[in-house]
Amino acid sequence: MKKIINDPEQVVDEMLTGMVMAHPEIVRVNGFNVLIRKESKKKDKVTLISGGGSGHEPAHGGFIGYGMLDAAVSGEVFTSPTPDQILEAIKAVDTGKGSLLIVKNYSGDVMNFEMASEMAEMDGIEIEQVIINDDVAVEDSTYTTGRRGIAGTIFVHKIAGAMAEKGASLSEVKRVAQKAINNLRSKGMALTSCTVPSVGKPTFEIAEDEMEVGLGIHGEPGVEKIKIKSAAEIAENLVDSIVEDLPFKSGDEVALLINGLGSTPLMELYILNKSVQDLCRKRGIKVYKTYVDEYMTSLEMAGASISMLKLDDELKELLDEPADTLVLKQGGKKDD
Amino acid sequence: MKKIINDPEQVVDEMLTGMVMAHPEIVRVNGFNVLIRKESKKKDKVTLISGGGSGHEPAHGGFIGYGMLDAAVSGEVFTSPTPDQILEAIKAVDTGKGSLLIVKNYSGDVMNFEMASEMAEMDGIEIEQVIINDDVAVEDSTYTTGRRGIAGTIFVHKIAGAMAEKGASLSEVKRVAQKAINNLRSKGMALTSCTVPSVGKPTFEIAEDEMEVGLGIHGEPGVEKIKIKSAAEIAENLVDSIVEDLPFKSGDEVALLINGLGSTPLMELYILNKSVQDLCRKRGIKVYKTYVDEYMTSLEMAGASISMLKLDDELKELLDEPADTLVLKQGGKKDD
Amino acid sequence: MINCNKEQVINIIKNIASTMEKNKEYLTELDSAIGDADHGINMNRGFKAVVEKLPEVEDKCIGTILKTIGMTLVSTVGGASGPLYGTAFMYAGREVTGEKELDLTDIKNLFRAALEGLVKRGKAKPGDKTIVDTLTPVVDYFKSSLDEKTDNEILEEIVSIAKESMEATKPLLAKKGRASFLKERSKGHLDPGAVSCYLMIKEFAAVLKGVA
Amino acid sequence: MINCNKEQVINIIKNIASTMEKNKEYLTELDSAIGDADHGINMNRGFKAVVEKLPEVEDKCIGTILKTIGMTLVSTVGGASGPLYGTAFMYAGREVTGEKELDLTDIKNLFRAALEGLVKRGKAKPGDKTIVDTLTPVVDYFKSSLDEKTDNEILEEIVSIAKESMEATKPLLAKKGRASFLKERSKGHLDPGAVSCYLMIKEFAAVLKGVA
Ligand SMILES: Nc1ncnc2c1ncn2[C@@H]1O[C@H](COP(=O)(O)OP(=O)(O)O)[C@@H](O)[C@H]1O
Ligand SMILES: Nc1ncnc2c1ncn2[C@@H]1O[C@H](COP(=O)(O)OP(=O)(O)O)[C@@H](O)[C@H]1O
Ligand SMILES: [Mg+2]
Ligand SMILES: [Mg+2]
Ligand SMILES: [Mg+2]
Ligand SMILES: [Mg+2]
Repeated sequence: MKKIINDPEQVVDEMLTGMVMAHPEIVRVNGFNVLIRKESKKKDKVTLISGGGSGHEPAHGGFIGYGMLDAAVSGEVFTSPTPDQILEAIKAVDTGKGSLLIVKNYSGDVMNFEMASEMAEMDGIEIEQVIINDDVAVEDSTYTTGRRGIAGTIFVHKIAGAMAEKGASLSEVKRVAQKAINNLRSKGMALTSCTVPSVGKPTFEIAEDEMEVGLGIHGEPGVEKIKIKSAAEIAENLVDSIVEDLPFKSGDEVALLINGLGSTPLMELYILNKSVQDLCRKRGIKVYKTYVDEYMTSLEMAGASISMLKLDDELKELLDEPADTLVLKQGGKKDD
Repeated sequence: MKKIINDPEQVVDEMLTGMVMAHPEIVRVNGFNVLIRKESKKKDKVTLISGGGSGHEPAHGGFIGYGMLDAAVSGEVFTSPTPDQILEAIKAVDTGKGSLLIVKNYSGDVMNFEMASEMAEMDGIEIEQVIINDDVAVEDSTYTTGRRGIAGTIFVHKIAGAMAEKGASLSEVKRVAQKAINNLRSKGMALTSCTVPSVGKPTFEIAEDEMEVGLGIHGEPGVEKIKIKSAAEIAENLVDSIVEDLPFKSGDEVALLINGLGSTPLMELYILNKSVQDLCRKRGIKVYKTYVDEYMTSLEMAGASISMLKLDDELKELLDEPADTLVLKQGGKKDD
Repeated sequence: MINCNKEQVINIIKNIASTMEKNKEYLTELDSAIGDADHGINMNRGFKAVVEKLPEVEDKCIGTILKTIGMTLVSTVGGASGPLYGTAFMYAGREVTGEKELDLTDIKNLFRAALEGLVKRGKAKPGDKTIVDTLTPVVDYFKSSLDEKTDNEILEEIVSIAKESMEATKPLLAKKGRASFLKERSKGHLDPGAVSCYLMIKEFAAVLKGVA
Repeated sequence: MINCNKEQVINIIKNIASTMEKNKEYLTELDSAIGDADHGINMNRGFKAVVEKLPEVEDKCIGTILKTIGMTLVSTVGGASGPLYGTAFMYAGREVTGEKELDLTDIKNLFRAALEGLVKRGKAKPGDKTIVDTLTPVVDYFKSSLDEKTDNEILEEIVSIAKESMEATKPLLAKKGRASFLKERSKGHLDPGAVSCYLMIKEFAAVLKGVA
């Protein structure tokens, strides 16, 4: 295993320490794997809490800050955080206006966040929850777990975060978060596996001429393994599934996220973006805004996912609102 | 070769197309591998031009924008750009106040930029040039080529860019750029090689238990190959060389850059940062500001470099000035 | 008739902990195939914490011990298995509050309650390729008339039932948890949770048979 | 005495282009060991562009042809070798402006000028493990008295001198270019630029000997 680490069992703790050492604008709650805004509780706003296993960096801590999250909870690598950690995050930023938990649809995440909500409610904190299920690789109907949540999550953080920053109520913030989820679709592919530090070897085997299509963000294998393809063909596979699923129609305006899974050079993400934009144009879909970077990764996995969010006037306005987080910084006047 | 590309010969062109499609704030000069600010020539300022081979993304195009570069020139992968391309970049943003070329110390880069300067001067454009040689892995004295330039370059872009934005003269901008270079030291290590698309196989072989120390950013092997070490030991190797070279002394204030070479997860960069900060503290060196991310990569190489810039009041102030580029965005009032 | 005192409960837990440590890689391997390669790591982390916690509750009733184990698992395992096993132990503990020793009826109730908790938390049905597949037939067996069986027969039978049910998850298509995202590709692999549940039942029976 | 007309110049260039194509992988391999794995790719890209450019200048003088080649190399090769070979060809061309045919004196001057350009641009000395190592002894040989030699002898000798000098770069420690950053590790490998220069001289001699 080739990693710049010390003890594989300590990676999450050391990472969080290294993170707050670098970024004074985020703070770690003492004794917990919870990061919060330095200026939390300063403002009368609904708070947004997100999280999941570690190994998806910069998610989720990288999205703490003005216009996005108030707190992020980290579990062990690819393991959803425990309820006590989530509860601590909720309490650490609670302003009395209620909290929205942004949860990706994995049994583990859903169950742990659910237990934390129950505890928080017993502590008198009003809680709402949205479940992100943007991955079109898995069909809803036949599988009772439904679809999993992947990189489209960033859009939900952005939309809900902007609404919360305006001082909206918990139900309003939840409404726009759910609206974003309803209009959001994603799909990913990978060229290589990743290696969980405490396991020490790659999660799956994959030949030099193969790729996995339709995979999640935890190093799990994809829905199918196929021969490696060109960027244009990869774009077509992903865009077709995404577009036909919602469906996105000619005339629709969308926000696009080209997300690197960890070790894919930015060069390749931009080449992929070119093909994706070409396909959107061909289908008459107007790309209103594009994000290209590593937003939600799977350790050192090579690959990418594409997310598309269909916009209406409200979502456009919220998307354009300023944000000031480690990773996503957008201009505009902040009102605090 | 596992890459999301189409034709290996077209990667640079397609990447640049995909990049401007994603980011309306940067523009490609028609027919050239040159990216410039959308709002270039709008302001009476000295212009900053940087560049080099491709494969280092987000460098250099990711640093175009307020407070940093005016133009970036891309060569083929790991191959310095040709003089005609550099000349075009100089001309495309020329405001009449002169241009500073920010060049990394590689024979190819130095010679190509030199030829371009000669041509630009014949066109009546005032040109100054600084050569970045921050890599302590190579000793000056015995090697007439001197030291190469690596990720510390980002600090030179930032410092010189802030000065130029204030309306300073070419010689003043050059002065602070050179001051930054004089106070800048870096060193890198890698766990894996990268693969140049048109070559199709890894540049160097490296065993599962080995790492390269003291390498550049073009997939070249390092100065030595050693057994793989822990994050703390890697930090010590790099920090010791850097600190003892300038030397950085107890009481010094520094800016720190922990740079990922391409496929190193952010998790590992933060773990490395923790060790680096601990070492600085032990040596009495005060870390004024820390940057942790992928700033100057070598395609999909796994590894990291550390850069340290010794600060005085002037450098501190310039470092703190706002920047609004794709990658580096810092707050503060912009005066345009 | 079968009987289980507090020392035996403690021993079962310690043995489960060491079996989880021994099978850490095996369970993780299973989870690599259809999940995210952490089940063994999760279970080992959880039961290590449980063993550290035991001294604090050793002189409490079995109910408190089991509830404490459940809470410890919830707050250390994470993932899907944490809330699931955690809730199962908490429900089991609630069933035997105040007890210092369990008879067959207690044990039956305890297993039923554990399954109830598991299903309440995870909403899986038998055949979904989960922990539930191993535990359900064991609970069903306890519901049947056991009057003519010897202790050893009962203990051997629950182990063989658990083993068979665990093995029967192999051809199934997963409907719950991470493996469900693999659709057809989830077939042909044992479910990691079904296996860890079998390992627990095996340790339970071993201690009561006095062969551990 | 040796003589070289325009058709031969064109043929030399075309043959160099095809030898660069054939040796693209070999030169790149050499550059992998002590550089950044692109020398063959760079040279091939440059000479492909040169061949495409040739028709535009075929009826100009040899000086113009060589200068155009130089400019084309400068604007298509990039890296270190682009400005170096580019400047070498430009300097060589300047030396023979107006000529439609070259005699031995022209050829001597041309090689000398190419080396001058190379050194002016790259400031390398012999022994630095660069292109200069291959070219310098050839230029030196041209400076010696060649009156008693036949054409064939001269052409064969420059090739064997170039070959030897190229091979002599192997044990050297690089002092210029990317390889210099490897310090001791640059020893034991041929210099890619020294090899590409040898390949050019070989093609030059082959055409003039009429064996290409
Ligand atoms: N809804 C559920 N009900 C019952 N068991 C489940 C459910 N979801 C997942 N599991 C079990 O959890 C196991 C995986 O646990 P683990 O790997 O520790 O968590 P995660 O899936 O979050 O990585 C699966 O093998 C399966 O047996
Ligand atoms: N200063 C110099 N003078 C002469 N030749 C040089 C000099 N620097 C580099 N070279 C030659 O250039 C060759 C490398 O060319 P190439 O790989 O195309 O460019 P780069 O080094 O920029 O990748 C080296 O093998 C060496 O022969
Ligand atoms: Mg997990
Ligand atoms: Mg090169
Ligand atoms: Mg798992
Ligand atoms: Mg090279």
